[in-house]
Amino acid sequence: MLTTNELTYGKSTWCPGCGHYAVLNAIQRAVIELGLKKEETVCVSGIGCSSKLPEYLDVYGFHTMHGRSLPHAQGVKLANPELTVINVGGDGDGFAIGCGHFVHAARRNVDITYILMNNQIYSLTKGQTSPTSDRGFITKTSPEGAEEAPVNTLLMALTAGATFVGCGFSSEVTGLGSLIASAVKHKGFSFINVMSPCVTFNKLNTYDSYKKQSYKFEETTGYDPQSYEKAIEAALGYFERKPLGLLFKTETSVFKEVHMSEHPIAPAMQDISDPKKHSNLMERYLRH
Amino acid sequence: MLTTNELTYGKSTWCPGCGHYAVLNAIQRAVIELGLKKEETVCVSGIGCSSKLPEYLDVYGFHTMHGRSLPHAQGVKLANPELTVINVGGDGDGFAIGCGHFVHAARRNVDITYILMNNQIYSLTKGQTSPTSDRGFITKTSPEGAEEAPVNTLLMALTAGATFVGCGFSSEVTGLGSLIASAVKHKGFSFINVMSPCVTFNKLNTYDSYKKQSYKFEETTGYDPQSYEKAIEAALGYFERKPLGLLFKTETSVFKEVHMSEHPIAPAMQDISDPKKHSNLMERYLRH
Amino acid sequence: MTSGSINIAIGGEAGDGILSAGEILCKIFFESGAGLCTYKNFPSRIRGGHTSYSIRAAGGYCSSRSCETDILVAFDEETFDFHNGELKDSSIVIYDPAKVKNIKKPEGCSPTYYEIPFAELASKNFSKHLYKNTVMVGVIAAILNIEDAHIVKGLSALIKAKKGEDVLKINMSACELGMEHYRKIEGAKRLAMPSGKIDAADSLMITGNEAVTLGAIAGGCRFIAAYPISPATEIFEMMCSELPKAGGTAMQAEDEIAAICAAIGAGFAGARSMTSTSGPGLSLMAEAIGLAGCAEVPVVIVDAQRPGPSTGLPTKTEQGDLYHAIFCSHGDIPRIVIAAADVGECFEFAANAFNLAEIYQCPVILLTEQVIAQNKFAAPKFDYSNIEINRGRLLSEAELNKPGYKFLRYEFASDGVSPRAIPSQAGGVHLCNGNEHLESGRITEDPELRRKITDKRMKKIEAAASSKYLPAPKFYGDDAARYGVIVMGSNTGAAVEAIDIISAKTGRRDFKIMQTRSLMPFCVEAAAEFISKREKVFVVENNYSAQLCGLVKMHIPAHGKLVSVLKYDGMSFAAAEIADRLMTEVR
Amino acid sequence: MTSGSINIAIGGEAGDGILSAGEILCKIFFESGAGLCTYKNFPSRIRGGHTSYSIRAAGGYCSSRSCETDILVAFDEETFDFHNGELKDSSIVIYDPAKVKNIKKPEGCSPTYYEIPFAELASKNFSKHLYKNTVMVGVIAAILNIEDAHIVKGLSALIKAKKGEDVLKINMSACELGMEHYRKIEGAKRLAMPSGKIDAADSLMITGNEAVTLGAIAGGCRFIAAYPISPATEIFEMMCSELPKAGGTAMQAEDEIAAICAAIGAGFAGARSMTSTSGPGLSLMAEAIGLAGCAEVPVVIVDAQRPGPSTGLPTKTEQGDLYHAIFCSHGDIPRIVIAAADVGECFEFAANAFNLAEIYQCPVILLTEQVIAQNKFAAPKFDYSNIEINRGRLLSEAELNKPGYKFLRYEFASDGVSPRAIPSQAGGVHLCNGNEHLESGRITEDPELRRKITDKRMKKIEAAASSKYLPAPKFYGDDAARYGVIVMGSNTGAAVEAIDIISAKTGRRDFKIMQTRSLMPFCVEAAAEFISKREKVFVVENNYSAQLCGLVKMHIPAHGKLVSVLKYDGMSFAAAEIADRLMTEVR
Ligand SMILES: Cc1ncc(C[n+]2csc(CCOP(=O)(O)OP(=O)(O)O)c2C)c(N)n1
Ligand SMILES: Cc1ncc(C[n+]2csc(CCOP(=O)(O)OP(=O)(O)O)c2C)c(N)n1
Ligand code: SF4
Ligand code: SF4
Ligand SMILES: [Mg+2]
Ligand SMILES: [Mg+2]
Repeated sequence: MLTTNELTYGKSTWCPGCGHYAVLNAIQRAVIELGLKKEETVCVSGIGCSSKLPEYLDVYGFHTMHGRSLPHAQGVKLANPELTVINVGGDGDGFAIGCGHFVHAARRNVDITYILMNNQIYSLTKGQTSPTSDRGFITKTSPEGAEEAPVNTLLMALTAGATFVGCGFSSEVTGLGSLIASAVKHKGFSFINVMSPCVTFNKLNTYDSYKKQSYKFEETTGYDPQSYEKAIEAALGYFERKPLGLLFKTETSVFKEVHMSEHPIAPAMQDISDPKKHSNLMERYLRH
Repeated sequence: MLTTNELTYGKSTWCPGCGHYAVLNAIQRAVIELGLKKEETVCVSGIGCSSKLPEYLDVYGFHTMHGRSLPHAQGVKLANPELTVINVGGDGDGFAIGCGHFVHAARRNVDITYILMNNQIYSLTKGQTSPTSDRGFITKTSPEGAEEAPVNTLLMALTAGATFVGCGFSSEVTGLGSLIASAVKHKGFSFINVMSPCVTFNKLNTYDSYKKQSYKFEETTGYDPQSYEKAIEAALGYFERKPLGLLFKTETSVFKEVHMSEHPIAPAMQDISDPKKHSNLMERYLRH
Repeated sequence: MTSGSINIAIGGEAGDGILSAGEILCKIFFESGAGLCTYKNFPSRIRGGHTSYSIRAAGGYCSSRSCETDILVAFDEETFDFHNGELKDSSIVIYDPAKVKNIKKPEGCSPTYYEIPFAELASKNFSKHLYKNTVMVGVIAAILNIEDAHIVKGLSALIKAKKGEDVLKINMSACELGMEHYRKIEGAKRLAMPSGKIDAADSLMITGNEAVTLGAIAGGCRFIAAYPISPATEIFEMMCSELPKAGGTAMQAEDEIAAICAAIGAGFAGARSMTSTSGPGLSLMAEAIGLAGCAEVPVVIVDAQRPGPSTGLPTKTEQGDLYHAIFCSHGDIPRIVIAAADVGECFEFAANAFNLAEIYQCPVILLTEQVIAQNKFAAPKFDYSNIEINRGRLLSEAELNKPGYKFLRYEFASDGVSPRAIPSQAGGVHLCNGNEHLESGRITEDPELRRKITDKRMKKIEAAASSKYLPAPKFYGDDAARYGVIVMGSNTGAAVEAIDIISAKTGRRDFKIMQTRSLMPFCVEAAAEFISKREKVFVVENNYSAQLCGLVKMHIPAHGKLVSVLKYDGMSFAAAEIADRLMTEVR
Repeated sequence: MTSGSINIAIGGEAGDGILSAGEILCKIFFESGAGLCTYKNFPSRIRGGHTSYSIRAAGGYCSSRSCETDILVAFDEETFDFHNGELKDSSIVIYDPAKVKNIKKPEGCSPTYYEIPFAELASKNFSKHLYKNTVMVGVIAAILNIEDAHIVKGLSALIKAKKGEDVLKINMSACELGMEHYRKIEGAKRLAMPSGKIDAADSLMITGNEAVTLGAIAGGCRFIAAYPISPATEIFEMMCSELPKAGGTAMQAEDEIAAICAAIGAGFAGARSMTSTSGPGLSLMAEAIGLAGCAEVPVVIVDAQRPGPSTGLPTKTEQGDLYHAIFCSHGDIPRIVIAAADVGECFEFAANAFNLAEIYQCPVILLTEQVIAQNKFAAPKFDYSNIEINRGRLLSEAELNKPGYKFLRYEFASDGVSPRAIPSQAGGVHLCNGNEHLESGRITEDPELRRKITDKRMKKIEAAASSKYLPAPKFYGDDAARYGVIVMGSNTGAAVEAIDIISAKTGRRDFKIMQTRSLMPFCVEAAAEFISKREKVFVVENNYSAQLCGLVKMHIPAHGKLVSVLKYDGMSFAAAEIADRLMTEVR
């Protein structure tokens, strides 16, 4: 079994106290808990403080470009469904520039896990308003306070068709670790919104404020992660009360599953050495 | 008062029977009903059969590029809030390539109207699966049937923060015309999903099938367009039963409204002839 | 190359069935051993608007449209506006009085006109006026005296598969009706099919998009992600049905950015992967092309060009994406750009693009054009045994784990090509990175290492210049020729014919042609030599800015010798047009 | 240009307060009349990692960093790795023993070292160890013998505004403590400030991003949509607070595509509008740049360049976006590309970019670079009275409705510039179109009209070439010089100094410089003449592919004379570096 140490590459460069450390740690715990191998695990990210995570995680990694990690991650998984693909990134990365890709990744239901490290601000670029910033939040790009309705990522995931939706918090690494483990185990697109405070630029949404706002969803009466309606209800309340844990989970067919069941060899693993095998495709263009 | 004729430019090139004719007509009715002037009205579109609408509507128009009409439309409106801005386009344009812009236009709540001409297929490119295509829909790009969960545009609009959400049908031009008129009157981002059949490429989602599936939402018991919950509920049922009419409407502050109330002259109308007026900005960089 | 040709143009409203009638005619000609090249002209709308289908049936393989028409079929009056300029004294014009009330006659020539009520004949005899097209096919068969066997084969090949035996029978009779009708016209003109023949048994009739698809699958492509766009859509559509059968996966992306990113993800994961698009999509891919360049991920991008800028003319043709393909994306990026001239090259280049992408670990852009992408051509059968698969420095797990070996993904290799491992391989775990990085792949900002990794990354393209998978320039004509012609892509066939036309007219073979098949890296030495031997060199291309000419100038200081011959009206060059332009230039 | 300079470098961990200490020193120097140029070197992360702030205080205006350091302050040991190469015998090195345990000494020279326990002094005397930076400021003031009055002014200008009187007082004492501490060191070395002075009362101290913002607002910009990205973010941030006061609107877009599209929408609606970005954003804007070109909508794009490809090095500098700026987007697009060399040009070009955009109704790309965008420079006050506003062929409602006049948005005007109307104007109703269109703006696919509208659209750029708003090339040095140097952007200042250095060393003025300020349209004639008069011409630029050189070659067949001098390690050229490279080349 791997150790956290073996799964760590170099020294993280996040600020002391940054919420992102916990996410790294929780992913490592999940990898260990699930007994995954380094070489079978791929961590994909965009650009942002959060998106540096694969720099510090010693599995196959792809630090791609801002806002486009999900399409890359889906490409990786579809090319080789044997791999475990974990996609990480920030709220700017995922819900500003990457918002369209998120909706489509959710509805496509490729079997990957997306962990959103939500600090409600653009940190790597030094503190601008993000799509998840609270209304009224003052930054250099919203000197009078943010005017836009914040994106409710949980609600967006549910309405876009994500088949696994959860919510975690950097202060609760253990819970986050096992939530990630179940997300990875889930067949289909799983999404976890993690409250991961930026201690440097966001003085409004902090460990304390998140702690006050959050509650364990599984401890609510009649907890039923199969219930889409309940999940929607909980998600609707997110801005006031943040439900921790698994909100929703359903089993539907995974993208290209049928086709893959016919072809047990992954596209990336196909033997392509003999082009002539495919000359039959030419026949329909021949004379009759 | 303008006539439909005066609002028409040239001859439409849509296929006979295409649902998009009715949308053009309904927009013209709304413009007439509201007594708008040609020169104060701007119709913006992307690319698609649907997006050709501004070619045939004789107001200021901007036929932009595929999937990006909403950012253009917002730019037009913010540059000159005196204008009435109507944005039109198809389901591929708006919810595939344009999906991220849709979510952000809704949450930003710029005061424009977006009419989605939803035929659940890519028509101008001759019939591929679109993000609103039904599961299982067979096209040349989904020979085994579409696998993805279709985008529920009404639900997406509601969860993204649209402040006016309605649904229309090309068979009901009168209703659609007045729905568009109220959307235009609404202060904030208004969205109307129009079932606008493609008679050439979509043999599954037709006038008949839509007729069968739709019902007048305002005739349901306890109809209350202020109720977000009811709207969500109706939207959730969209794939089975399509609610026609106004689903939801709420008044919130419009993007940059505060600032504009301080500056009654639109950015586009500002007198910029004297650069020296702004030399005070230089002062902070001078010696003290 | 060709020995005479017969050119047929059928014009009418879009949706009139003209395209399928054209296809049937093609098939019949193909069966009869004619070399074929087709040219569709249709608007960017679904129904209505003038459409035409032109067929050039030649005595050998041919790849460029003609600008003469021997037989013109007019289903509407607009047909005359579009095609009168192509008529000559010997031409036959057939029109259906149902929609053609007034005949607009061409100036300067007097073709022969026949009124034939196709629609009426069809609806009277077959109760469906759509059979008018088959009646028309019969008329043309009569004019050209085509053997019955070929007609039967042609009709049945296309119709049986789709619609069954009964429909075929009706079509047969409709065709016969057309033949008889024409034969009954007194003194009706006949025209002869060209005398030469291609070896039809060893030939294909195929479009560029289809050829690209066959080439890609043969070349080992097992992943495609794409977004529909004219004129590239057919590649993706065909991949959607064929790739799964070859163990691959097709994903319809939400836009072109997602498409190329998914393809890059798949390339990183070890699948040969691609995306297909046209100009607007290629523009959107600029940032990701830079990522593939920086992170050194193999990916193939097929760009079926259409006229820009912006949405431009989606159903017409142009060669205006060259600059963007070579220069797009911020920063300095290793990339390869090649351009195919015909369906044969579409096949071959598509296959080799994957070798280039994997060997040099970079994005490879294959340029085609609407005119080859969407039109059908007869061509020699594709030679699958010519295709090699070379995966470059992709290491095996054994190599990765050889004792004492330390795998560094971006090792400072002398030719710039570092070893590569893919997820699932033990011993190859690494970070693939679009941020500037160390040999290990982890971020660095050290100036010296930045310089070194840039050198390494860019050096690969020098290496690629001498790769056997990179198509070398091709030459046509005499080396003693005074004048040169530089072309790329589809203009090759037209230019080659043009110099034949010129020599037929003038008796002189004054022109030698250089077809630049790889644009990046550019074949500098060959081009320099080619130009140095010529008095003047004409760069013939389909765009406004003289992009190919600009590229040549960037590499070779022969500006004074270079003369641009440009066309940017959405149509391809016909050979005669090039011949005229060249003759005017050297007069 | 300058008469001697003193160079100070302060190194330590990011977040150590080095940047603000640097700013205070700058302000003090500025008050004392020094010409200033700063150079920050920081990693793309928020805390930690080596950061340095270099200040060059010169006897006149200067715009390039030095590669020598007279006073080096080391708060950590890494400082030596980064700056040892800049030291000389006369240098003073000050280090804080708190973090510096081992001094790594440079090879080949012996500076003087002083250990000063800044942190300890600060925490002992002021209970906050952050005052260590102010103590350090005092030490430097002591070394350089700076007048108290300037220190007080400098400290108070920066501190009072932000933190109030009390904090200022503590800082004053901390500064004094530093001065005293140094003065007490026996035989401690002193250095003299440069003798020359700038007219500080008529000068500014400003960054390129700030200058662009002032220029844009003065130039009438009333709409910006942008997405944060280093090193351009500050333009948008400042616009967010300043533009509303000028009656304009700033919109934070969800990505760069939305940003430029909103800007295009606003431009269509009649507001002077812009977006600001860096490489990755510019790449994403390729398609929309084509739309603005095709639809002929004025829009200004400011690209503060950073090293690519892909994410590259977000906090470093480069000139690698030139090719993309000039050639990006499929098809042929009218566009204008200009590059600013210093804060003065940032201001002027930003203002004029809007004239160019409106007059020629096309996208205008203003290139800056991280090194000028984010560093502070002393410069002459901006001359607002030099700025003109010219809105081109934007018609008034009266003109639109003149009897007999028929407004056609894309009229085939002889210079390619058609009349323009904006929504709200009666009589100007039209369709703005990214599809190919008629003079009216409605779609067309007619080949002849396509050709005509393309000619019209592209002709504008020829007209722009002689516009007074397009910055003409600038020349420095003797016309009799044997060698030429071609530069763009930030390298201008360094190159100008380099030829001074060379003439100081060799006594000869062998180099003449041409600064290409407009890249598209390119100043072909001037460049041709410039090159023709020289034996050899060095093209000095910050990228790998020699992009400026490639551009020159595309226009001028002087390849044999052109020699590239390149740097692509993320750092800017220092004058001495250019001088060295040039001297080696001509030796
Ligand atoms: C195309 C592009 N646009 C903008 C940027 C600049 N950029 C880098 S990270 C970032 C936002 C980071 O915010 P988030 O994703 O929330 O991550 P965080 O730093 O907060 O963890 C931006 C705008 C970029 N790298 N690429
Ligand atoms: C960037 C880009 N990608 C793709 C296209 C090709 N394209 C044109 S219209 C269209 C889809 C049209 O579907 P929709 O928006 O639903 O409109 P409809 O034709 O169905 O009314 C596509 C993919 C394009 N023009 N630009
Ligand atoms: S700036 Fe914020 S998000 Fe970035 S590393 Fe520091 S604390 Fe974390
Ligand atoms: S193809 Fe469909 S959407 Fe397009 S015009 Fe015809 S019916 Fe309408
Ligand atoms: Mg964030
Ligand atoms: Mg549609």
